[in-house]
Amino acid sequence: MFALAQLPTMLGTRATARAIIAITLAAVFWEIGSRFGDWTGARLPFIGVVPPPSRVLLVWYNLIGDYGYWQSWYLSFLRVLGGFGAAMVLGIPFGMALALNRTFYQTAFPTFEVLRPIPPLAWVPAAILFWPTQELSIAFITFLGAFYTIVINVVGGARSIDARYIQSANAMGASRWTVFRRVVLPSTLPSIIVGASVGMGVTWEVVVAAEMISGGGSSMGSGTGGGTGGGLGFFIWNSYTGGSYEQIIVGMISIGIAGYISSSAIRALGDRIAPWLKPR
Amino acid sequence: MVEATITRAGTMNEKSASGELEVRDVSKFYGTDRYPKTVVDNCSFIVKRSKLTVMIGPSGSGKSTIVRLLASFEQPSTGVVLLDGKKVTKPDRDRLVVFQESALYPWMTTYENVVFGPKAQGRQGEPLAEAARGVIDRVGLSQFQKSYPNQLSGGMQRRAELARALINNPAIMILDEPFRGLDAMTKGLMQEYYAQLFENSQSTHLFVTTDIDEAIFLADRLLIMSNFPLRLRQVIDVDLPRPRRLADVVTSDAANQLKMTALSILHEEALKSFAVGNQMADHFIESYKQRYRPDASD
Amino acid sequence: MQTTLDQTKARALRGTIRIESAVKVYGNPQNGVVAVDHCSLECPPGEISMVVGPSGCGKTTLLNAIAGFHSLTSGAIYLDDEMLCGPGKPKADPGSDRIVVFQNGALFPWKTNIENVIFGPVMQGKLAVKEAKDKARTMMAEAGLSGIENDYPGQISSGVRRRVEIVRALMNDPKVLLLDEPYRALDSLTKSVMHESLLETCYRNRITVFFITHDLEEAIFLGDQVVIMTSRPCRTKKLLKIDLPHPRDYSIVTSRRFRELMDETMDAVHEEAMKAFELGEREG
Amino acid sequence: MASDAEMGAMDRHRAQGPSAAPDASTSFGGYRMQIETALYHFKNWLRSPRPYLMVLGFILLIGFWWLSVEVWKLPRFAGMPGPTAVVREWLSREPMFGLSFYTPDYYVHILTSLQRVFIAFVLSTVIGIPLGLVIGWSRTAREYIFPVLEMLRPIPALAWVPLAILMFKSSEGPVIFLTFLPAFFATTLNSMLGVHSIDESYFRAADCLGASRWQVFRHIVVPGALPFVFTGLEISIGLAWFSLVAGEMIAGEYGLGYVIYTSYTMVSYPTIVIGMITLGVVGYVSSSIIRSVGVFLMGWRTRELGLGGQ
Repeated sequence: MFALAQLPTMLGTRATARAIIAITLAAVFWEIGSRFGDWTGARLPFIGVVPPPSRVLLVWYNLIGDYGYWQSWYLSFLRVLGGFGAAMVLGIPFGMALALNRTFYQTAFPTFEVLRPIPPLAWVPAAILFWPTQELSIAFITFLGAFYTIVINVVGGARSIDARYIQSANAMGASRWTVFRRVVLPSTLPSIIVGASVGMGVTWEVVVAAEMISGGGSSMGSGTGGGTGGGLGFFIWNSYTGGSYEQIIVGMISIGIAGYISSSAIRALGDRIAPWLKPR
Repeated sequence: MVEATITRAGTMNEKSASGELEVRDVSKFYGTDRYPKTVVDNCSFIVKRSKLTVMIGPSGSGKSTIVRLLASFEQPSTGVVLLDGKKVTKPDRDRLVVFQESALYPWMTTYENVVFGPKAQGRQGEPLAEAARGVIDRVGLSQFQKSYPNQLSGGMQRRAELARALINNPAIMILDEPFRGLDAMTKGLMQEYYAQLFENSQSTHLFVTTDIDEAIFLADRLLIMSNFPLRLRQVIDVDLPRPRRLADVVTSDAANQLKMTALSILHEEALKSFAVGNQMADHFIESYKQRYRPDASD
Repeated sequence: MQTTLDQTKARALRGTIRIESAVKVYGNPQNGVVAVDHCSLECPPGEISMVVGPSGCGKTTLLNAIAGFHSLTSGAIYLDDEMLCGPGKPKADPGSDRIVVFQNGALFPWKTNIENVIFGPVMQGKLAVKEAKDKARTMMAEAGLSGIENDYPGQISSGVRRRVEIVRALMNDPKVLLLDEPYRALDSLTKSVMHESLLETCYRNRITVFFITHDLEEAIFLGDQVVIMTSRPCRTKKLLKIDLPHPRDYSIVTSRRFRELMDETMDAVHEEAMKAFELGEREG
Repeated sequence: MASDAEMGAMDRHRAQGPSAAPDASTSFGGYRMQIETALYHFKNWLRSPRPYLMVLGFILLIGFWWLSVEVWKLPRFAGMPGPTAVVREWLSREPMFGLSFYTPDYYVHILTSLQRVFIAFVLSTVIGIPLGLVIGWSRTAREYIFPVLEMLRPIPALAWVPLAILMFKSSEGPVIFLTFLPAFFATTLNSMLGVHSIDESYFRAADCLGASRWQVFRHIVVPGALPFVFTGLEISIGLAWFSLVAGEMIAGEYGLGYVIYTSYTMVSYPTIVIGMITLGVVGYVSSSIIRSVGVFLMGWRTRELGLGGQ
């Protein structure tokens, strides 16, 4: 068993080496591509306007002590958690109700399906109109993005439960509540986790856009120093309007990292609350 | 009914309860009035008290349907199912099914799976824990109480499922091809194991299978079924001595005689379904279920 | 029996598989898991060799080595006089002279049955599509499979699928057919009919068959020789020549000789099964 | 043999029955049968409560909208465009705010958005499918290319907005790039997963049967990955619309996202709703088209699942 367990690690090291090679190469090309114009005077298309990674790293390094930068992280996380949390709290019961009650399903699901193709960002103006504060409208749009995904996954999961699970629970004399609590809920859990991790991705996407559209359109914020009012999306937009192109990239990478952290957290949480999914 | 439940629950630690199940003129049609399809055709038989009755027939012949009818997961189109003379209509723990492939709850450990039934009926505390440990010990899984089903081997899963059914002390145990999909060797071991369990409990069992050797090894009575739609072809009493061992039965002349008789009937049935397209029966039922499942989506 | 053999004798003398002290170690050669340990075995041409052993014992490793899916750590495998793999060439090349029929079936679900059957010769450029189809139709008709040519594998029952898969293999005129528990997923009644159909096919084509199973009854019913393997690591424990007369049909399983053979082998198999069972328990 | 008669009966039943519409076309020939089956299903549907409950659902939604905005004039709702205002505007020959069924501008916006999505989608498909298949199939390619993709993937497409504006000087470029990006990732990833989902034994069988490496790609990898590829395409077109809206809001000059946003700034509120609904419809239609193409190309799969009649 010992040697078999080693096998993936051995392959893993080769794969890791290749990954490092590939990423390094990509970084080198990027560096050369963006500096090419400085060296020859002939600026390359597309890549030519992108600041080189070395400069990005430098700017990033200088930002590490910057309060505004971390403030943006904090605000974005807050919005994501708020919208995502609301989507979970409302989406799971709604999805369960859709899956378990036939009449409700037949009434509400078509309507839900009709609304679903409207992209969440198309709600931006309506949300700004409706909600009293900008913060609430961002929260609403964020919520919307995750809500659809979570509901769809909950419905799909709860409707595809192996009938035998419910049959045998019934036969053993379980009440309706027990069947729901001990059978339906846990067997839907894997789909809820999948829905949550996809929903988390959508949430970040929406938060960034909402911050850019609503924050970026307004006049709040403080030029190049990173957004004080607006989160990472706003940080990027601000850097753009302020002409600090390196900061745009820093912002993008930060959002990438933040998104990655959130989805890893969901995965870790999923492993905790659904330990039976782990193979032996 | 209520009375019976109470007494059974009270006598938990003694020998299992046993009932007698009668199937009287039961038929089952699927499809609509416009396209009716008979899956079970006018079946009558008795699952005798404290006996192990084995139902054998080709796959796709509708045996699983009759299992669902006996457990009241579905209702017969005509005819009645009687337990100790009373008509049954609802799933209840007096008739528990051990399914073809494991239906253990994957999110519960072996122990949690076993105590699910009693807990659902409101039993708890140390007596229950003790009973559960006893049953788990009887199926030899003491060391695996805390394992999740996907951490158990195929054979162990089947035993955990037996334990889950046993603790409820069903009047009738219904086993729907429980060892299908196990490899032939594990299967042999499981059969001996199960025979022992039955011999120790002497409750009423109905065992559904397609395997002739398995059937003869286990059975007190053998119900041979015909191909789709399901009909009763023949009842054979198997009076091999108990306790049985696999090796003894394989070499016994009496068992061999029975096997020849049963095979001649079954082989004919199997040949019928061997013709190209024998998936039809399964296919039909499957697509029916897809279509008329409550809440079937568009 | 004799007539059947005579008719096909002309083709019979090819397709000997010789396995010489094959060793397969997974992972590190020094302290890895030994799946196959100095296993030697000869499958005579035109005969059915049944390899019996508990699951996970390494039989499939052996089959994979013959087919060329996996390498051997040491030892050699010969097909007739050609070395498939051995010193200096750890992994055999997969080829159409040795065709595998898989445990769960490997008919391509996106191709119709006849497209599946013609796959081999057409891919190798041996036959044009039209000729291949003609040949396929004839072969399928011989095997009692007319009328499903244009269905997809998903539309026919799993038993029929295995028969189509065997026809697909035979289209390539292979020397050896390697079957990896092909009937495991079938119920035992269907299985019995499948066995008769396989035997008939083998009488007709007279090819060497290397058949992995853990079902002893299946092994004795089908086999010309039965090889019982030990559980992990895989070694030959017992080799038994089956002297039941050909052609066989299913009534033979209740014959005296059949039961004697069962009796003779049962203990050996049972012992290994117990070993594997306990091994599984410990790991779980 | 009695069984033959039985089989025959069953076969016929299968062909006519509610269960097996696709078989009807192969064995019993004819669209007539299919139409009959479809009609039968339709009648069944009308007899069930489903259509009526569905309509009830729509009525409830629109009713709530109407009551809260136009009748009760609830706080916060009162400022929103109500359903009658939207419908009146949409059907008007001389719309108050400039967009209705009768104005050519409406169609220009739809066409612009469609064109952008189309270009982005085609690009992402043409690049994404081959790339995904190759990195799924070849381990070496995967080990080199996949990490780079994985580095880029967590960055939301919309975080690219400023960079896209900088990189593409034209006005169309950034929007198309933003639309392309998430669609490309979805297509590539799903194509890769599609190859991984193919059972090892199919590759082995093809090896046994003497297929060359290219033939394996053509006959095993491509059809085997198709179900996942189409799932990917459906996701991809959804994402394309999703980020198109944002792109148009921030950087566009025409298109539905632009309509929605400018209507907001220009206080022509009913037009916002017109834009939203149009977006929903167009988005829905485009993913339905993808789905139908998928079902058409994967006939073997529908049949296998026995879901054809549904």
